[in-house]
Amino acid sequence: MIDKQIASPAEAVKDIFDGATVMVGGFGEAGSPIELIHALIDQGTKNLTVVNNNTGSGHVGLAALIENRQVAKMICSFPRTANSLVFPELYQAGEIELELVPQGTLAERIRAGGAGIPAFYTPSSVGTPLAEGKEIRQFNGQDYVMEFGLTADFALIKCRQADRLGNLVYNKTARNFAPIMAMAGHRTIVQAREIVPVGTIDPESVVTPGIFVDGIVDVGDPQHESMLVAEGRTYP
Amino acid sequence: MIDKQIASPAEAVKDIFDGATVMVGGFGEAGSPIELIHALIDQGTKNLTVVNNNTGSGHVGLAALIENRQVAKMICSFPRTANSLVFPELYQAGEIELELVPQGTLAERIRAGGAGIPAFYTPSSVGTPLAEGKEIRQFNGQDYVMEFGLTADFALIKCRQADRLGNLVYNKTARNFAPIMAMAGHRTIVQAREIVPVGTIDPESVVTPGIFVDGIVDVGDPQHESMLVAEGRTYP
Amino acid sequence: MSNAATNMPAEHIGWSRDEMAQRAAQDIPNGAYVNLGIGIPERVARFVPEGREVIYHTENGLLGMGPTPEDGGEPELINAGKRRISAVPGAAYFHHADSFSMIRGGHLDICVLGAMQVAENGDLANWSTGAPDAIPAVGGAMDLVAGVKTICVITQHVTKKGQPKLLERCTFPLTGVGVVSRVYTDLAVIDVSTDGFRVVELAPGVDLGYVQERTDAKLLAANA
Amino acid sequence: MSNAATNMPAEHIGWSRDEMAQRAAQDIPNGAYVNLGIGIPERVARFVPEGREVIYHTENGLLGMGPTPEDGGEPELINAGKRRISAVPGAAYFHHADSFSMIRGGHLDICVLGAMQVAENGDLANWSTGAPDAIPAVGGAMDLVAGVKTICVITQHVTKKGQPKLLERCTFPLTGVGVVSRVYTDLAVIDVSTDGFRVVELAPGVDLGYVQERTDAKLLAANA
Repeated sequence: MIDKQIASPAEAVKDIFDGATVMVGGFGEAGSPIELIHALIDQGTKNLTVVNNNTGSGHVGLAALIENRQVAKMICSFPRTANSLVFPELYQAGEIELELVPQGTLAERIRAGGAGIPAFYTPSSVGTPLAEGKEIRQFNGQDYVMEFGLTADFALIKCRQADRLGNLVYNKTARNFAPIMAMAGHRTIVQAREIVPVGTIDPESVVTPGIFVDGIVDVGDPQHESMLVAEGRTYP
Repeated sequence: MIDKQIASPAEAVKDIFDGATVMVGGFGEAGSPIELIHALIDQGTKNLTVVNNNTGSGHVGLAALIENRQVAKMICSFPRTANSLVFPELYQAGEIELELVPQGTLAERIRAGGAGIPAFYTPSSVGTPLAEGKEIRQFNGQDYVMEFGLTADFALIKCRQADRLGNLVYNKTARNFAPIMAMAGHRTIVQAREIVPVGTIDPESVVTPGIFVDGIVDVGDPQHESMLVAEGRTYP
Repeated sequence: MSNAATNMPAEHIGWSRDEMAQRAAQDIPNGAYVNLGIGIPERVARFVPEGREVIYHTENGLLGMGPTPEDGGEPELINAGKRRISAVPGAAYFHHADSFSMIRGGHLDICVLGAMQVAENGDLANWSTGAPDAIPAVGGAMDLVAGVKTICVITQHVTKKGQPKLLERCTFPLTGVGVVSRVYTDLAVIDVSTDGFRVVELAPGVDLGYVQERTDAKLLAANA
Repeated sequence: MSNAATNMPAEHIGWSRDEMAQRAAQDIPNGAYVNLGIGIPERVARFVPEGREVIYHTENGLLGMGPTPEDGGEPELINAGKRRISAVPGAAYFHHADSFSMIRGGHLDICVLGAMQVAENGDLANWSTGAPDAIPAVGGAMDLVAGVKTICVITQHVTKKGQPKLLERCTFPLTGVGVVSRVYTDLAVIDVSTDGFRVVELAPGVDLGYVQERTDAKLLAANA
């Protein structure tokens, strides 16, 4: 029998190694797998390259992972937001690397990586500093920039429901990057608000089929980043 | 108010012009928008380029459109199947053009066209006759072939449920090419088994958001190609 | 030209922020698929005339964005500005690659964005001043301007310091090349035409000369 | 070498079709994601040993394909061979681009295909004889061999006319270059090693010389 359930966040992240590339789901706090990130902080894995749209907020979750000096490089589209305190300081001190990617290009690179497409052309960023040094090519008289597919050693995501096979459905705009990161992660770890029996999720409504998922942890009552930030919480 | 409903298949296809490129949903009979195809036969539009995985079967639906000499060129992956009689004969007589594309490349080209990606690289077909004359490029020491995004003037597809905004859900493996053709068609026409009030389809389960859909025709009790073929039916 | 602006309290002349949003809203037709940027652009949704149904897209994965929820909303239903929102009946959720396929693939009709600078050739700069110590952040702006059929800008005509934002050429790093169709400022509605900026409409009490003084590019009159 | 084969009634020696499928099924581990080609490969699913849960993918948009339905099935639930199928609990439907993302992206573990020819370097030809008057048709074969982690072939060792199908080099147009890992024929199980074809297992009553006579490439013994 196939059973992808893992007992704890700590066990789920135990194979993540120093220097790994880790995709972390979420757009702001929506979809952020905060318990998995905290387990990664507990584990102390270093020198990570992290792919996320942002850089976290306050001193919890992704921001705390960065603050704990576990992240060598961020690949993201918008590294500063209302409550992002940690990344800007480290970046200005030259202590963390940044690869800035337009959000749609980031999404497409992740999707391409998961779909076995090594490179593609996009109109986004043509004529801007973010296209500098990249191949520009014309199709039908218009300029496009070549971008590379992006994969990761691990993807950490969050979902609303999962079954033991790894079929997933999400909650509203918390879906965001999770389905494509699940595709692009060589090992995809999911924290699920609920693990349901096989057959519960309508086959017509599965968003991430189990083939993209390697491990599932039950986190029934996840923390909310904005509430932790509002309370002034820190991690660890 | 937005209302994409159209009264009849005849009205739905009336803007399709001679020489148009038309994507037609379906894999074999599953998902084939047979009533829309028959309306196109009634209309007599000529010199079409049709994109479909196959070439139809028997003397109804897509096969009948080809038999009626309305199709100048097929872009497909598998132009012959058990009951495909029409295409092979015309092809061997040199009366219809064929662009043969591996199925996954066909799907990705359609998806790319709908997603604004003019070209991408794929490992499929490298080293085979289907890569001849195409650009080969190495990424990470492996060869890939460049393929172009594919769009169409029209897409004709079939779904299980639609609402007036054009949100769609499909039925089982009849989904196949429809969601990506809906993206790649400049004008996407849908025949729906059922048109339901807005709000009926769960926003988490919408497969094709209405933005990709231009017209919806209610075809409550669609014909099944295999039954028509078994009965020896022809069209018109 | 720009010095003149500093002598005037700009907030007393021309359109308010809501009036700018209201003016932009008049140009959004029934059935349009629209993406609204953070700030003044977000206000446009409040002013779309009765009888028009407009579908709002937020690039983090929702078509059918509704207004700010009265009950405070929920942390997993947010917009691109990370503010809590609602979803209208007939909404659809999707992942980021699908969302930007809508954008890049030319499926959205109108995007209304803020701007730091707009050039008379339609170039837009709205993500970075190019200052060496700034934290660069681009989000979805470059994808939106590259993909959406019509790009409109809503912006104050000049910066808080009175510097013109409508220029012959942008001096800040670009977001996109030749992408802007129309600019709604507190002083005027201005089209980017093949001949440059063309004033379509002036705010009440504002004349062409007044707007020209606050613009670092030549303005063409509507009927010129 | 090939002439010898025509003198023997091949169906009386070696494994039957079901036995070939059964042998291949032994090599499919628990938890594998598997795509089975049309013909003998389809039969593999019937023989997977008890206690192993295997998920079958059909490239027209279903993960979790089940057996032929006893009630005759329905026209909108079919497999890649366009035959009516069922779906198991825990199945998922998806569109063609997503389906081939699974394939091309390396997410499927095993694909079992038929073959016209297999070369000792792993080249596969299974879509066209290259005859000038043939209607070319490729389907998903090129995507499967390019993307799936392990490609296995099930085929009769020789053609109906007794011609070898395992060769030094394919003469038919290729489906993929160096893609085949293992071949299950009616006579033997043969790996494609860096040194060429290596016989892993012989069918009952068949010896290496017998297989070699029917093969147009050198066969290495299992322990060589």
